[in-house]
Order: sequence, then C-alpha cells, then structure tokens
Amino acid sequence: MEQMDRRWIYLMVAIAVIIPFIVPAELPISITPEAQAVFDSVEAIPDGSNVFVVFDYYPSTIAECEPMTTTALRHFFRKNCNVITLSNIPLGGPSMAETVTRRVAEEYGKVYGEDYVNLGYKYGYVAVMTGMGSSIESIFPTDNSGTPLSELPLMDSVKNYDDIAFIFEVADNATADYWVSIVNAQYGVPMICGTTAVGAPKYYAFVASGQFLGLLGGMKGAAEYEQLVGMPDEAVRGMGAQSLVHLLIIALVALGNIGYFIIRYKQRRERI
Amino acid sequence: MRTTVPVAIAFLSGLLLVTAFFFRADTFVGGLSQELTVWLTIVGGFTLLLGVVSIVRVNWTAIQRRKEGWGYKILTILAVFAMAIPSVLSPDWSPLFGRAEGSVYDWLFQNLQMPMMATMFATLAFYIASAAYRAFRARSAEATILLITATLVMLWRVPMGEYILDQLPGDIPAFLNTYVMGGFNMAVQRGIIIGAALGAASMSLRIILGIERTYMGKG
Amino acid sequence: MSGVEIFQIWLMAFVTLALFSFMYKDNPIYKVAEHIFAGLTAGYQVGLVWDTVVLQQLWNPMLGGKWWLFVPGILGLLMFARFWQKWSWVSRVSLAFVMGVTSGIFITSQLHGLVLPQMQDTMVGISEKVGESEDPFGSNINGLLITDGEASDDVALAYDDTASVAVIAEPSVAETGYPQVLAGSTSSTGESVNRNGDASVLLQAEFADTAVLGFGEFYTIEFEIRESGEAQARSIAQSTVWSSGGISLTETGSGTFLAEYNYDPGDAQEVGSYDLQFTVERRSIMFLLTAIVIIGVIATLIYFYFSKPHTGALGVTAKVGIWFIMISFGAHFGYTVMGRVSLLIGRVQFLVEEWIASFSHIF
Amino acid sequence: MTKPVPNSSRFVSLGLFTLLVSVPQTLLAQVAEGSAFRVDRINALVLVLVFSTAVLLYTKWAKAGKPLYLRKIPGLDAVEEAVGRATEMGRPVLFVPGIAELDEIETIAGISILGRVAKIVAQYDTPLTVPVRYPLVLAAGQEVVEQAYIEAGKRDSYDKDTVKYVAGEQFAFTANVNGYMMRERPATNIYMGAFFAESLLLAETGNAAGSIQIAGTARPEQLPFFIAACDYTLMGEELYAASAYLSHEPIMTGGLKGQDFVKVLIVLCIIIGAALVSFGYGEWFINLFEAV
Repeated sequence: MEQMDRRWIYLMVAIAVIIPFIVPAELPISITPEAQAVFDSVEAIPDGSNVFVVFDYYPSTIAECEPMTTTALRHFFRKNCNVITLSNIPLGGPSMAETVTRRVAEEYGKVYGEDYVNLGYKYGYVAVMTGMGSSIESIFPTDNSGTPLSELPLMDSVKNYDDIAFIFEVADNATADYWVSIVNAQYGVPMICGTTAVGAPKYYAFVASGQFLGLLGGMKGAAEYEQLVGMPDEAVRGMGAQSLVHLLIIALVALGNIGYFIIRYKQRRERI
Repeated sequence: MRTTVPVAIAFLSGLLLVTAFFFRADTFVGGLSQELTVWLTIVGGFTLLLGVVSIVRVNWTAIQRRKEGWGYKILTILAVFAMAIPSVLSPDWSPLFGRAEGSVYDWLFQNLQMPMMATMFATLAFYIASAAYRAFRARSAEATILLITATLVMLWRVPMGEYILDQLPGDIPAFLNTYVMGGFNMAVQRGIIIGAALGAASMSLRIILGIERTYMGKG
Repeated sequence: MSGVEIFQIWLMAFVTLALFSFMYKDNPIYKVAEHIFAGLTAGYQVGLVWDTVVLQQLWNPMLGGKWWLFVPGILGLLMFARFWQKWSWVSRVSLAFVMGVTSGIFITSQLHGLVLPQMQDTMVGISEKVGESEDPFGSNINGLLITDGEASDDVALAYDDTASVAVIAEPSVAETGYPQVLAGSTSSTGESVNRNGDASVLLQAEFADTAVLGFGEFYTIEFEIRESGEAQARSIAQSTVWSSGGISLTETGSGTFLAEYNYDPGDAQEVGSYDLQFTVERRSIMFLLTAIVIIGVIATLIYFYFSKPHTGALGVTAKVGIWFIMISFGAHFGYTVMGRVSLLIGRVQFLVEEWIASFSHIF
Repeated sequence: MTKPVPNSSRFVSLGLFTLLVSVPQTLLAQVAEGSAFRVDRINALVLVLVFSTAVLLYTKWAKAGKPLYLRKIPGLDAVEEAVGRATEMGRPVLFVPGIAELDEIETIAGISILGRVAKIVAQYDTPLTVPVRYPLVLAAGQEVVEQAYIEAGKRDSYDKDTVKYVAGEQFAFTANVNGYMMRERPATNIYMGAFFAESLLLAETGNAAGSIQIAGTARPEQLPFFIAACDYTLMGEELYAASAYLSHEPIMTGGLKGQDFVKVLIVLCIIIGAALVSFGYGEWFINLFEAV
C-alpha cells in the first residue's frame, strides 16, 4: 500500500473534483459569525460612501479571491457606494482590478470616473499605504490608465483616508497585515479582509482584536458572502467539489494511518 | 565611501520616517516624510526591472553556451519581448500597444499568463492529497493533535462535512469556530504575530543604524 | 460565441492542460508552457513599471513642474549599476534608501499597529460583554431631585413642589441592541429623597431581553446620576461580575425584568437636580475562552523565549505552548488543504463550464 | 556573513544618542509649544524607545564579548546526527536555504546555519549540495561554504559547484530540486529559510526518497507540512535562535536577547492587565495600550 503510485491518487482527486460539476447538488451553506460580520459591516456603511476595494492577490488565487471581490463590488454598487480600486501586486493585480470592476460596473450601469476609479499599482506597499494618509494624489498622480486624478470627478471629493469610509481588502499574502498595522491603526479606517484559506487562521487574531470587523476565509468564506448578499455564484457552485475532495483527503489520511499502525503493530510483534 | 554613504542614507531616511510618525502630517517633518514615501515608490519601481534584466541575461547566456534545454530558453526570451515591447509603445499609435483592454499586453495576460499562474498553484491540490496519504502520520502526540484538528477543520469548512459533524452530539461547528479557531488558534497566532512584529522591528532598527547590511550583498 | 472567443478559450484550456500534464510526467509540452510562462511574467512587469512608474509617477509630474523628482529617478537608474561589477556598489545607495524608508515605517507601524493592539486585546477579564442597553434617556429627561428638606426653591426648579423626588422618564430610544430598557419603565416610589433624612427611595427600572440568558450569562446593572451640564455620570449603584451592588433583579414576565435599588440620598450626593441614568449589560462568563486566550498567548511567547532553559515552570509553559501551537497548525493545515483544493476547483470550473461548453459551438 | 565594519560602532553610538537623547528632547519641546507632536502616540514612543534600547544594549554587550545565554534548540542536535548518518551511508547531504532573496531575514538565518552544516560536512568528507534561487544568495552561500571548508582544514576538498544557481522561478526551482532528490537520493535533506507553497512538494519528495529531513522556517502556514513530513522542524523564531546559537554573531544574539527582554515585559503587562480587568479595575490600564 505504501508503494501505491501517486498518480492513482491524482486521478482520484481529479474525479472527485469533476463529478460535482457534472452532477450538481445543492448544498446548504452555513454562515460563520465572521462572514456575517463582513456583511453587516458593509450594510452599516451609509449609502453613497467612498470605499476602497483592494485587489491584493495574484492571478494564481483567483479561484478563491475573485468571488470575494466580485461580490463585494456588487454589494457596494447596490448600495450606490463609490468604489476606488487599487492593488499592491505587481503581477496582474491592476489588470484584474480593471477587468473585474468593469464587468461588475456594467451590471449596475456605473460610470467610470464618477462611480468608480481604478488607481492601479505602485511599488512599495508600506510607502503606498503610508503616503495615501496625507494625499492619495501624491502616490497615484493618475489612475491605472494614465488619466490625471483631477480629471476624474469622483476623486474631487477623495483626498486621503479621511474621505474613505471603508476598506474591503482581498489578499492572498501578508499585505493585509500592513493595511492593519498602518492604515487601520494610524488612520482608523474600518476594514474587513477576505483572504485565501491559507491566511485565514492568522487573521482570527485581527478579528478578535477588532482590527478587522469581519473575515472571509477562502472559497467557503466567499460562498458564505455570496449567500448573504443574495447572489450565489462561482464560490457557491464550487462547494460540492470542495466537499468531495475534502472527504477524499480525510479518507486518504485515515487509510495512510491505518497502514502505518498495522505495520508498526506487526514490527512490534516480530520483535517480541 | 562604498559603505558609509549607503549606511548614512539608510540612517537619515529611516530616522526621518520614525520621527514623522510622532508628528502631525501638516508639519515640516510630516511633509518631508510624505515626499520620501513618494520617492520610494519611484525608486523601488525600478527594482522590479532588475529581475527582468536578470532573467534575460541568465537565459541569454544559457542559449549562447548551448546549455541543456537552451531551445526552451529562446521561448522565455521571446515571451519577455512579446509582452514588454508592445506595452511600452504609445497606445496613440495603435490600440494594440499600451496596457488597456484590447492591447497585446492585456490579451497575453488574460489568455496565457492568468490561466497559467492559476494552474501552477492548482496542481498543489494533487500533491497535498498525495502527501496527506503518505506523510501525515500520527507519529507522536504532537502530530496526532495536529492531525485531529486538521481533520475536524477540513470537515467543518465544507457543507457535506458540516452535515456529518451535525449528526454528532453537541454543536461541534460552533465549538470549532469559537474555541479552536477563536481560542487556541487565535492565541497562538497572536503570540506569533507579536513575536514576528518584534523581530521585524528589531531588523528595521538594525538596518537604520547600519548594523545590519546583508541586504547590500555584503557577506 | 465568436471565433475569437472560442480560440481564446481553447488557448487557455491548452495551457491549463499542458501544465497539468506534468502530474503524469515531465514532457516537452509542459516545458514549452513553463518557459513561456516565465517569460510572460517578467514581461508583464516591464509594461507595468514603464507605465505606472516611469510615465505616471516620474516623467509626467516632472514635465508638470515637479522637477525635483529627478533625484528619485536617478536613484532608480542607479539600481542597474549592480550589473557592472566595478560600479555595483553604487546601486547600494538606492537600495539603502529603499531599505531605510521601509524600515523607518516598519519600526513604528509594527510596534504601534500590531504589538499594542494585540497586547491590549489579550487583557480580557473572565466575562465578556454580549449586549448593552443604549442610554435610553437622551438629554430631554426628568431627573432625580435631592433636597436638604428645607430649600423648597430647589423643588420648584423643575418639578412638582409637593414631591421631594420626581422620577422619570420617557426613554427616547430603545430600538437597537439588547437588552432594551422599556419605555416609561424607570420609576421610583414617591417617597422623599432628603439627604438629611433617613428615608430611602426605591429606584426601579424595567428592561426586556429578546433572547433568554444562555449558559454562563448574566446581567450587570448600573444606576447612575449626572448633574445637569456635567459630562461624567456618577454611579450610585452598580452590580458587577463580583457583587450585586444592592440591586435586586426579578423576572416579571416573559422576557421582562425589574431591577430595584434602595437609594439612600444621604450617602453622597449634593443637593441639586440630576439626570438619572440606567444601563444594563448582558455579559457572559467566558472563563474557559479567556483562559485559553491568555494562556495560549503567554505560552506561545514563552515557547519562543530563548534566554532561559525550558525547565521547571518555564518548561511546563513551553510544553503547553507546543500543544497549543499544534492545534493552531492543525487548523492551518485544514485551511491550507481547503485553499489548494479551491484553486483546483477554479481550473476545473473553467474547463467544464467554458471549455467543454464550447464544444457545442464547434461540433 | 555580516562582519563588523570599522565605522559601524560610530553609527550605533550616533543612533543610540539620537534616539535616546535628541528625539525625546525635540518632542518634549514640541509638546511644550502645544503643537505638532502627537501626544496621543506617547505610548508607542515609549515602546519604541524601550525596545530600541534593549536591542542595542544587548547587541553592545554581545559585541563586547559578554557571555549571553541562549538555550539550545532540540532540532540542532539532530543536524549533526543526520550528517553523520549520511557519512555512514556514503550518500550526499542536501541543504536548501529557502527560496527568498538575501534581504529576507530567514534567508540570512538559513545561510548562517549552512555555514555550520558545511563545517561538519567538511570534517566528515560528505558530499554537500546547496541549490539556490537568487544570484545574491549564491554569492553569500559560496562564501560561507568555502570559509567552512577552510576552517575545517579541508580547503582542497572544496568544490565551487557545491552551491549552485538552479532556477529563478519558484516551481522550476522546486522541480529541479525534486529531480535531484529522486536521482541522487541524498541521505539527509535540510531546509532552512523562507519557504512557500513548495514546502510540501520538497518535503514530500524527500520523504518518498527516504531521506532524513530537518526543516526550519518562520512561516506558520508552511510549518504544518514540514512538521508532518520531516523528522525535525525548527518552528518560527527557533530558526533565528538556531542561527544565532550556531554563529555567535553578536548582531543576531543581541537582537534576539533584546526581543526576549521585551517579550517578558509584554507577558507581565498581559498578566497585570487581565487581572485588573477581571476585578473591574482595568480600564485605565488597558487605555495605556490604545493605538491611535
């Protein structure tokens, strides 16, 4: 059993992940208090406020992160909030912010420059986050496509963090730590974080301390948020496959351990 | 000269930023530090290009010396230029130039780079399953705790698993969220966060004071 | 679906499958995809830096009058000096600037933004606030009048002069939060509140709770008075985790409670008129969770403490630390599995819902 | 590794002086004028000053040669044993100093542990392979290994290709190292430094190849995989402590001791605060730690 070719395991995983897409099943999705808090805190923002939606993730984790940004944008646009997007990721961040935001904005008939703006990317997240405290324009003289901020009507009323009501950070890396330690701690802008599952356990500490008002952890977190906003989409559809593969992996762990204990038991018997 | 100047620059710029933290933004120190942060975003931007130059150089040398697999390396260099050249040309000349939607740059990103990056990481799901089978053994008390917690969390975080947990007595999902994630895990993460913050602060202090220079490549 | 779109989907599917093919074994198609991938990643940064840094942040502002930006521009260019052995030390100047500014921001932000709040939040008591009544009276309330038994003027100030005490109050808000103080519920008996007399007055307040008290939950109740115009209220009776503070609590009906306190005005207060305030908090004994958090944080910090050998009490704490750490890492492992699986789901979602779906447009 | 440079002490004393004397003075002057100073951040200032003083004093003492105790890390003994085992079996030792650049503190720690490992390896004449991902790490690694061979008196056995640049891309690097493990079947694999998603790929392949594995990284999200698949794991700050312990580098030791000192203060504050809060007298104390 120890010698089983790993490719058989790969094949089992592939089957477990494909089946639910061919035979979809509707699964009830329970809501954790952390996800509920995300929804509630966004709901509590006055309609029409200016908010940041931050695309701090690489294209490698779109499966987990894009459902979060998409749903957040829908949630904000539904509340007629003005959305400002930016990214601290030099690989794909600004492009994804552009594509995703445009797509969702079209659903809601929002106008670029008036209802939403994509600031794009600048190097050095600590400097970017610190610098925007005094002046967003000094760090981002233009938006992502090179239009000066002064030509964008929305940015007339947005000068620095004082004009930002909320930060919706979606991250697959440690940039969320700096949004907490720099922007939230020094400028008091309320924020929540949507993160890949890998980062979620750490961020429970920031939720407990109230530095994050809520937390979305991985695809399940995204599914919960989609459910709460009332627009089930990719993440909700993914839950079936997620369930099957988890059960498969648990079965594999159990199988591996049973084999291990049998071998150990035999060895012990032989010794006696 | 070769060491003193960099060390002095790190010292002055670092000290200014530390000082500015304790002053309001509209002071002289505040204004100066704001200017320096803007400068950092400019200077630092160039470091991204260093990596590009390195890649081209390394691959080019490999091609010249006909090292193993040099044919593939030609593809790498071609891909660099295919992405880079149209993006630095002015979009006023052609909609294919620049970075906007419809440009070569954006097209290559959306249709090649993005699916490739996503796939690279997706393969980890296979490896993790195989590793779970092979490597995760209850070898010791510690490993057993890790294994049990991991299994419970895996069950809890998916609908089917949660259904199974709900069949057991007691409210296990709520217990997991409140006590395991919000209790044990949170406390440990907090300890680690505090420790890591002290480590980062200590490193920064040594860089500002010029005691730590490994970043300069000084062995 | 247009031909271009189908081509794009097939291209994406091709590179996805090419990279997956490595699972089976290393092969030339995988290598082609892998090498193109490395090149694109590098090329992406060129366009990004050229546009967002060189043009947007440097060149255009300089033309716009910020001529001094040539300094960071030159510092940036100096970075490339590292490719010439002889001049590579020059690039250290730029690097030192980047490291200096970053470190300067780091020191304060790490200590201020992470250490302080995380410490602060660990200093928790054994009970935690679950709900709190809003200050129900706002500013336009009647109050509590304390007389010395002679100054009828005082009485005339605000209230009916036959009464030496007058209470109280239409709560102005009671909509949000729980427990809720009930409208018109706070009252006292009509007995005299004379600070020279020995009669006490019964203060009563009613509140309602939408949810039944759970296991380990209880109320803390506070009667406070505030002199008109004074910001700070003075507590006259307080029930805490540890004591009832002389306040008795009885359940009067489904979900409504009556808090009573015998107030002896001779105790403390000056003659005058006061606003009466009443708050109720619903708290929960969080002894277990609190203990886990405090012990966990301390044990983890001690585990990573290197200045003393881990023997004796320190050793025990460190041992506890390692068990906590293993639980946390178990959670990490579970979550990481979830994350990796999600990424695979994303790709399969694409292959099934877009690529396979496109078959119908072709065949 | 980082060697003291002649004028560094001048900067240290200059820095100490500035931080401890002039900054508070300027700040106090500002307070007196009632102007620009953020009085509400005085708690952070106190923390910064206490912390800086602790780190710098310990560093100074360490440089002055004062014996500073650091406890031994259990996994470190295992390193020696594991290298011994490789010698017995006549198979090589693989050392991966993480996949991050040299500006990452974990990489620096990894490289300094490499120095120690290389010395043992040199003494036993066991072959060593060190794949790296960045040119700067390559330079630092080569220097450290060469130095170790010289110190062990085996200058002639040093092979310049011991430390080699493998690939710049994460997964290309991993694939290469994995291939090496399956082909050469090293008896001992040591991973010390910053690891990311490849941690599992490396550790699992090493496990399959039957090597003894010792790992160390400060990234909590990767530690579960090392713990499960390796025989010994240095967790988090243990990595730094190990490198300080092995290298006796005053900068590292001093930093570690300074952090330890502040950790004790933090633990004390938490205990006092929690006690005060539990008895209902904690508000003022908690407010001392308010971050604004």
